[in-house]
Parts: sequence; C-alpha cells; structure tokens
Amino acid sequence: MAVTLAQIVEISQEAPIWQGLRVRLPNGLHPAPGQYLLANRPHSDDPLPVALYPARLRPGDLRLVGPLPAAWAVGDWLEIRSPLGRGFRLPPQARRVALAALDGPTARLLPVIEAALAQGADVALYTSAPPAGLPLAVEVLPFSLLHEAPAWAQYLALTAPRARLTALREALGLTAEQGCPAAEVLVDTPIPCGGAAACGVCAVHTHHGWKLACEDGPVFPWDDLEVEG
Amino acid sequence: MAVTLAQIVEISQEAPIWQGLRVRLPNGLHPAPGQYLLANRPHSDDPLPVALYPARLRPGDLRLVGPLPAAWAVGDWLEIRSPLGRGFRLPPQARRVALAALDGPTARLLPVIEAALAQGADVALYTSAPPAGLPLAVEVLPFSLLHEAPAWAQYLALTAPRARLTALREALGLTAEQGCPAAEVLVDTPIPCGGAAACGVCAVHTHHGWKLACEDGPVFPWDDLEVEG
Amino acid sequence: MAEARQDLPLLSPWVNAAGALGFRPPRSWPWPERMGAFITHPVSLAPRSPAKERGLAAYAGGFLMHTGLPNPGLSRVLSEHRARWARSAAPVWVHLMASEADEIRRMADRLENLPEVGALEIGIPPWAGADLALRLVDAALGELPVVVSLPYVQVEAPWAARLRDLGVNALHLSAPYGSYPDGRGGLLHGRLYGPHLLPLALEALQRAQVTRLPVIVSGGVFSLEHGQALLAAGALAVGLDAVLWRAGPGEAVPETNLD
Amino acid sequence: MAEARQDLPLLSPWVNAAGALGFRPPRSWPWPERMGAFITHPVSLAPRSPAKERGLAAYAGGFLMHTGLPNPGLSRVLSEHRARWARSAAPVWVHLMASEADEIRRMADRLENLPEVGALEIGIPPWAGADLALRLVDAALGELPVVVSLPYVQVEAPWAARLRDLGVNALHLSAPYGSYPDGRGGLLHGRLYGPHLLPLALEALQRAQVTRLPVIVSGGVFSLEHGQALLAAGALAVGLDAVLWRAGPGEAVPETNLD
Ligand SMILES: Cc1cc2nc3c(=O)[nH]c(=O)nc-3n(C[C@H](O)[C@H](O)[C@H](O)COP(=O)(O)OP(=O)(O)OC[C@H]3O[C@@H](n4cnc5c(N)ncnc54)[C@H](O)[C@@H]3O)c2cc1C
Ligand SMILES: Cc1cc2nc3c(=O)[nH]c(=O)nc-3n(C[C@H](O)[C@H](O)[C@H](O)COP(=O)(O)OP(=O)(O)OC[C@H]3O[C@@H](n4cnc5c(N)ncnc54)[C@H](O)[C@@H]3O)c2cc1C
Ligand SMILES: Cc1cc2nc3c(=O)[nH]c(=O)nc-3n(C[C@H](O)[C@H](O)[C@H](O)COP(=O)(O)O)c2cc1C
Ligand SMILES: Cc1cc2nc3c(=O)[nH]c(=O)nc-3n(C[C@H](O)[C@H](O)[C@H](O)COP(=O)(O)O)c2cc1C
Ligand code: FES
Ligand code: FES
Repeated sequence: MAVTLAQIVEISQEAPIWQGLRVRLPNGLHPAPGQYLLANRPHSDDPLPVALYPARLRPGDLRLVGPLPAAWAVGDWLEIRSPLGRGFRLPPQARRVALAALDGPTARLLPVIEAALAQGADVALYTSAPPAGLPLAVEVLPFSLLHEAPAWAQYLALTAPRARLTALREALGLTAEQGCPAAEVLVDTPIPCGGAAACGVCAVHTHHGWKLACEDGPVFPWDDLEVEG
Repeated sequence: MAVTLAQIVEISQEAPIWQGLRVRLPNGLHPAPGQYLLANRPHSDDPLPVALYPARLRPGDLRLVGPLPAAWAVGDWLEIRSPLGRGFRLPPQARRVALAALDGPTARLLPVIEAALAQGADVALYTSAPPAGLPLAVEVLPFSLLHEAPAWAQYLALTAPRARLTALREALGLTAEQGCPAAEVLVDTPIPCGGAAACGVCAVHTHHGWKLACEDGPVFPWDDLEVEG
Repeated sequence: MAEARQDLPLLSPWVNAAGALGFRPPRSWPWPERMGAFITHPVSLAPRSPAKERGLAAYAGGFLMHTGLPNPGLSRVLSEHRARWARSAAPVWVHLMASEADEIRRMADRLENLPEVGALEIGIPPWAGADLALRLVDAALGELPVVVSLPYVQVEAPWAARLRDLGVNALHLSAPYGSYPDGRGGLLHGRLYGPHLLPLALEALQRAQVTRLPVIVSGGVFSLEHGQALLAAGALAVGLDAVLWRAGPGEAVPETNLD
Repeated sequence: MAEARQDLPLLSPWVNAAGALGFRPPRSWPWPERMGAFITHPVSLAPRSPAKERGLAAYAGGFLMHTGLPNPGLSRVLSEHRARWARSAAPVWVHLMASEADEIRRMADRLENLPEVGALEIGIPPWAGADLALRLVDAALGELPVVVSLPYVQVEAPWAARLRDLGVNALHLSAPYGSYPDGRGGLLHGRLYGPHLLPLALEALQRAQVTRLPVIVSGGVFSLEHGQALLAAGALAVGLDAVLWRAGPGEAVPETNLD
C-alpha cells in the first residue's frame, strides 16, 4: 500500500451512479483486478474517500470506475491509497471462465476478461448491459442463464452487494447446501476507512469468522461466505 | 420577476471565489447593471440559490459573475429568478464617470462602463486588477487615488461589502459628515431568499429606515446609507 | 386533557417553516405537492429590528443564518397582511415569538376572533427552561389550535412530555442552532439550514414519540424523497425552508376565501 | 474535589476520535500537526460482533455509519496491541465502552498498572440516564486520568455539571447520532460524520462551559482551519475522525518509548 498524487485525465458516465475515470499512476501502484484504490481531493470538504475499481489495466491505459462526487473534474488532483485489498485470483489453467455482476457495473469484470482471453480461455459474460469496450471474443448471455455457469465454467468471477448474496445464489441455481468452489465474489459494501479505523462497517460473515472486505476482500471465495437466508 | 430554465454554456475563473458564467436567457429577463439573478440546479442538494450579477449585457452575450458551487458544470440546467432588485441608475447626462470595487470583482462594473462609454462619458476605473475585456477607452487608476473621484466625477458606481462601508468612505476621502450625492454603491450582503422569506439577513440601515438589499437594493444611493463607525 | 380545542386545519402534509416565506402566502409555491398550511414569519408584539451581527455562513451541506427575526410587530403585520390571509386557500397559522407570557397572551387575544387565522404556532426561545416554556404555551391556549415549535434538542426536555395533557394540538420540531467562524475572528450564531439536517430531523422525530403528540418536522428537506422519508417515519407534516427559495417551476397558489 | 489524579498526558491539541484509527497508533498520521494522544477504538470487556444492520449512508456534507462497534474484547486487544502501545511516542488513551459499571471497573483494574496506558476514556452510551452515566464514570476513577466521552446533546444533561467535582479530567464531546433512509424502506441509525457538524461542534463547545472542565471536541473537522476555530473557541484539543481516512501525505509517527 502506498500513497500517491495523481491528476484526473478523463471522466465518463458508466452506469446510473457509476462513473469512469482515468488517472496516471506510477507503475508499481496499479491495482490487480478486483482490488481497489481509495481517493480523495486534498484540502477538500468531501467527507469520505471514494473507492475506485480498475476497469482497464493495460499499460498506459488505467481506467477506474466508482461513484464519483459531482464536484470532481478533469484536471483535479487526487490523493490515492493503492493498491488495497485482495482481488480476483484467476487460476492460470482455467479455460472456461464465466462472469456476472448483480446490481453493479459490469465494467469491473473487464480486467478479468482480458486476463482470461490472454490465457486462451473461452469467456462468457452473463449480462443485459455489456460494458463499453467489451472484446468481441466474449460471448454475451442473458443474466437469467447464469444458473448454467457453475456446471460449465472452471472459474467464475462475480460481483454482488452484501445484502444480495442470497439473490446471487438463486441466480447461480444453487441451494443453501450446494457449494461452488470455482467461484469468487467481489462483495460490494461501503469501505470508508480501508482498514485504517477497523470500523467494521465492511464486515462480511464467513465460515472462518468475521472478515473485513477492505482488507481480507473485497473478493472472497464463494464457498467461504456465510450467505444468510 | 420571472422564473425560467437556462443551460450553462461556459464557466471561467474571475477572482479567488468568483467565477464567470454564460447562460442563454429569454430577452425580456436580462438584468440591468447592478441587478441580480438567483439560480439553482433543479433537484440538487445545493442548499442555497446563488446570486449572479451581470458582467456583460451585450445582445447575445450575457455574462454573469458569482461564487459558483464547485459542482456546477457546463451543460447543467439552472432554474433562474430574474431580474431582481434595483441596479445602478447612470444619469443619462453624466460625462465623467468613476468606478471602484472594494473587496469584490471589478467585473460587475463592466456593464456600467459600457453604458457610460456609449453615452460619450470619460470613464475612470480605480483598481489594481482590471477585469478581462475592459474597453481600451477606460482610464485605469490605482485604487489609492479614489479620493480624487468625488471631486471629478458626475457619477460614481461603487461596490463594497456591508461591513466595509466605512473603509469605502475612507477610500473616497470623505468624513462622516460629508455627503457624495453623485455616488451609488452595490452593497454586498448575503441575499439567500431574494425577499421570498423576508429573512432580513440582507438588511441595510439607511436614513429612511431598514431596507432589504434583495429588494430595495443591492444598489443604494451613497447618501442614503447609515455608515456605522 | 384540557378543554376542547378546535382541530388543527391542515390541507396536506406539506407546510413551510416559520420564517421561510415571509408574512403572507406566496404567489407561487415551488413544491410538487399542495400547500397544507401557511405559517407566518415569527411575529412579536413590538417591532424587532434586524440583528446588528446579522449574517450567513455557508459550509458543506448547509448554511447558518442569523437575522434577529426582524418583523414590524403584530399591529403592522395585521394591517399589512390580513386581507391577503383572508384570500388564502391554505389555512394561515400565525407564528408568535415572545420572551414573556404576557406578550403571547396579548397577541393571542387579538388573533382569536379573526376568521382568517387558523392556528397559533408558539416559538419556544432556544434558551427557555421549563418554567418559561410552559408559561408561554399556557398563555396561548384558548379556542384556536396551538402548535408548539421547538428545536430538535428540546424534545428530550421533560416539560415537552407535558404538552399533550395541556391541550396542545401538535409539535413543530425546528432546525437546531449552531455557531460558525464569522471570518473576522469571532463566531456567528444562528439557525442551521441544509440537507445535512435530515438525519437529525429523522432522529428527533423518533425521540418526539414520547410526547404522544402529532409532530411536524422542519429542516433538511430539499427533495420530495427527503420529505416522504419523514412522513414514512410518522410525521404529521413536513416543514419546508430554504428549498422554497428556489426558482422551482411552482404552482400558482389559489386564492380562495375558506369562509 | 475528589482525590488527586494524574494529569492528562497530551503532547499537542490534536487527537483522534475513538474509533477513527483502530486499536493501535497508525504508521503515518495524515495531519499537518503532531499527534497529541492516541485514543483506541472503543473496547468492551467481552468481544462484540459487527451489527447485523451495519451500514453507511452518505448525504450532503457528511455520512452516517452504524457498525455496532465491533471489537475483540479487552483481553485480545491487550495481547495484540500492548507492545505497539509501549512504542508509541504519543500517550495512549484506552476508550472503554460498557453498559454496566462493573464491566468498567474490571477493565480499569486491568489497565491501571500498565505503563503504556496514559488515560482512560469512558464512553457514555447514547441512551444512558444520569444514574448509569455517573456509575460508569465512578467505576473508572482510580489513579489514571479519566476523560468522559459523550455526544453533544448530553452536555446539557444536569449530571454533566457534576463531573468536575467527581474528579474527571476532561470531557470529550463526540458527534451526534442520526437516522437515514436505508434504501429498503427502513431507517439506518448511527453516528454522523462530515464537515457539516462543525457548527454543532462549536455550539456544543460553548454550552459545555457550564461543566467547568477542559473540553476535547470531535466531529466536523476536515481542515486545519476547522480545528483552529475550535481551539480559538476554547477547546483543550480537537478530535479528528474521517479526515484521517484520507491519503494525506502523512507524517511518519515516531515510535519512541515514553518511559
Ligand atoms: C472491525 C473488526 C475488528 C475486529 N478485530 C478483531 C481482532 O482484532 N481480533 C479478533 O480476534 N477479532 C476481531 N474481530 C472479530 C470480532 O471481535 C468477533 O466478531 C467477535 O470476537 C465475536 O466472535 P464470534 O463468536 O462472532 O466469532 P465467529 O465469527 O463465530 O468465529 C469464531 C472463530 O472460530 C473460528 N472458525 C470458525 N469457523 C472456522 C472455519 N471453518 N475454519 C477456521 N476457523 C473457523 C475462527 O477463527 C473465528 O474467529 C473484529 C471484527 C471486526 C469486524
Ligand atoms: C426583513 C424585514 C422585514 C420588515 N418588515 C417590515 C414590515 O413589513 N413593515 C414595517 O413597517 N417594517 C418592517 N421592517 C422594519 C423593522 O420592523 C424595523 O426595523 C422596526 O420596525 C424597528 O424600527 P426602527 O425604530 O429601528 O426604525 P428606523 O430604522 O429607525 O426608522 C424609523 C422610521 O422613520 C422614518 N424615517 C427615518 N428617517 C427618515 C428620513 N430621512 N426620510 C424619511 N423617513 C425617515 C422611516 O419611515 C422609518 O421607518 C422590516 C425589516 C426587515 C429587515
Ligand atoms: C422562538 C424564538 C423566540 C425568541 N424570542 C426572543 C425574544 O423574545 N427576545 C429576543 O430578544 N430574542 C428572541 N429570540 C431571538 C434570539 O435571541 C435570536 O436573536 C434569534 O434566535 C436569532 O434569529 P435567527 O436564528 O433567525 O438568526 C427568539 C428566538 C426564537 C427562535
Ligand atoms: C459509548 C457507547 C457505549 C455503548 N455501550 C453499549 C453496550 O454496553 N451494549 C450494547 O449492546 N451497545 C452499546 N452501545 C452500542 C449501541 O447500541 C450501538 O450499537 C452503537 O452505538 C452503534 O455504533 P456506531 O454508532 O458506531 O454504529 C454503545 C454505544 C456507545 C457509543
Ligand atoms: S472499511 Fe473500515 S474496517 Fe473495512
Ligand atoms: S435576502 Fe432574505 S430578505 Fe433579503
């Protein structure tokens, strides 16, 4: 984890409350897919640092997505802590990769998609809203077919709000007793302090006790999660 | 007074907390020099409407200045009440016109300058920071020479914060007993409600009793003001 | 329970906070829902001048304003605005401020027989203790419905729990006071405004349950959703303040004599 | 006045609010002025899990957060963090939370003889009345300096005026609680954060004068100027919260044993 200053190069609209953002970061500080950055404008009145997730990780082309405050503008400087947390761990041998985002932007899955294509995998994205810049090689399928993915895929990269994990399990076609060892989930929760306060608002209940999404996540093995209900 | 919707066409930096703004308004709604508009973004969380003053009033080229919220951006729509208050009343026969802004942007004096030049007056602006777009015909003099203006000018257009009227009197070289019938002052005070609430925060003490800057001003005859101290 | 009092006249759950709309119903009401009642700017028996230290300080999420609540006193308010009140389709509640019970009594006496006055709202000064607060309220209680207006923090005052049994019709929770640097080394003291108040308004509303009175809440409402959250949490009505200073498209307010 | 107690150790007027920096002094302190003391996350006798309804709601000028104040309990806190406290150049104040005086007594007993503990800060639960509040404070009073932490609204509680005579060293005014729509038709209840609190902090500080105690104030400070306004208004120290979650350039915090 390091602290750096970077300037906003570009802002674009991604999804209702999500915007896309480009900044230039020193090379060593680039997050991995599913990791995050915490960014704030120095000397501003913004009460909270903003969590940003990579949407593109090509050299010289770092794109992030997050719920940006309306006052952020191109040219503003940001103070950034990065990289934070644990991201997706795509197994190098995976040849069939499935992805889906429940109630969030699909753009955060793009870096996993690029890595999967790079290692020669077949890639299926279950969504009704494919992100801009989706490689042509990706098969786009309706979200309602996600229940077929656990049987087909050797690796599943998913995102869902903490309160919607039960809905994600249903979409995956799993019962409360069935596992899905190939799946990882980026659990969306507030991560205001990034661990600095041990505030615990990001806490996720796992079979190994309470874990902090800001430090132990935000990506968790599906089978570790205690899904309520 | 009318209510209208207009889109922000351009934003520029004027002075430390003042920005310049261009919007397109229906013709009938243009403020006169020294009058103001109250503007807010519809459906926003901005707690207060913002007071905007004309800095250029040419047909097809309406420029305003005000302390814009950081979140306002080109393309945003504004709800606008305009025109509000009483502005500068340049006497048509004035041939020597002096202007000065104490602790505020000189840009708000530009429309008076243009009108004075149009009626063939000699114009002197006492300032160390001439505004962008100042006509060449204007003589720029140091603010410290303002005390020469009451003897020379047939009309003086001034601006000052309410709490700085004593300082303005000193800059004009006047004693508490001396009048200056040729001068008018745009008194800077908060004008949050524009009279809608009769909140009274904009109240200015005059020899004719309390007056509301939002309705009876913001421009007052210098000789009407009760200058404390 | 005290003597039978008239019911509080209220056409919808949307009113203004005292001081947000001056002394007379506005020509247009920039809110998507109908006006439930018009509440006057605070009126005192004698005229009040603007405060010497009047001012406004803006900060993230809101602003603070100190005015001294200037008003020309009850007689001038009546002579200038009564005719307009009589034409108002929304009931008019007159907000009275005083530091002595006697002033309230004298103002209430003048207002009780005016058909254009629908209710009295009594402002409890922020510095009032139980004694003064209860005396001010008592002086207002006659035939007209009485709303007691008090800042959020006062809902926990033990005397607030006694208002229902005195016969008060409703509470109006008003925004808190605060202080802010005045830019000249001192502090400006005044009432707070802005959407940042909504969490405090919702909290105060819940705490006001102990009074077992219908509760109107002002402060923090800058969108229909904000107001609906307060209504969903049990408010009788929502008081709007600075949002009414926007140039909303606005409904023309019908002028119909209620009589 | 009660028995002589040690003086409150404080190196500068800048501290953190309990809960803003976890259980141990941070490696870097993103604030331009030196750290005056490190205050721990609230510690309870038994472990506390995160609240089931934990969450965060952002609004104009601030946010509300409900966590349940999770912590592993005093024993685990000591075994995991004591060694780091001993290396801290800034004095360490341990913030204790409990709903029974006995829990405070047992925690204070374990902490009194530890040289790495500079003071105890006692959190008064937001729902506490005079009885419980005074019992919790009394249970903490021994040889260590005691700071009593209470939300702004409680400074007006009559029992707060008695703390000085009990021998309490200082008050720590903490941010208020509020409620906000949780987006699922209910309300989230929790502590408020954000620059919008500064006017309320300044106001609470002035009202706290009646306690005749030195006052530390948290809430609303997001710039040096904000904090300086509180110091100019008489605060002993200023507590920083969410501003410390920024990626400020940061001073490395020296690790020097005070002993
Ligand atoms: C912000 C925050 C900070 C915290 N800080 C600390 C801390 O510093 N130290 C600390 O100890 N706790 C910490 N906790 C945890 C918290 O204190 C606990 O929730 C609390 O102790 C209550 O415990 P529990 O009985 O609910 O634990 P549970 O969540 O029920 O877990 C009990 C324990 O059993 C073990 N366990 C259970 N299932 C498995 C499994 N399948 N495989 C392996 N192990 C298993 C785990 O080690 C776990 O700790 C923190 C929590 C949060 C959110
Ligand atoms: C927001 C706001 C709303 C108000 N609403 C009203 C209102 O609706 N009706 C109302 O009457 N007042 C209104 N006032 C005025 C306020 O009530 C007065 O300040 C108050 O009445 C106290 O009066 P005073 O003795 O301070 O008046 P002063 O300010 O001392 O004035 C006394 C009166 O003498 C007269 N006067 C003095 N000098 C001259 C002169 N040279 N030439 C001519 N006349 C002169 C004026 O008419 C003046 O009203 C309002 C003020 C504010 C700021
Ligand atoms: C309900 C209420 C009643 C008040 N009554 C009096 C009063 O009787 N006499 C007085 O001098 N000030 C009175 N005050 C005014 C305060 O001293 C202070 O000037 C005022 O609250 C500031 O107004 P503002 O918050 O609108 O700026 C009253 C304030 C309120 C809110
Ligand atoms: C000083 C303090 C003491 C508390 N003590 C207790 C307690 O003893 N038992 C309990 O269940 N909750 C206690 N509460 C916790 C509250 O019930 C509530 O869960 C907590 O304040 C919410 O934490 P948050 O505001 O950080 O989200 C305490 C809270 C505070 C602030
Ligand atoms: S975000 Fe605060 S502990 Fe995770
Ligand atoms: S701005 Fe409110 S009365 Fe003038």
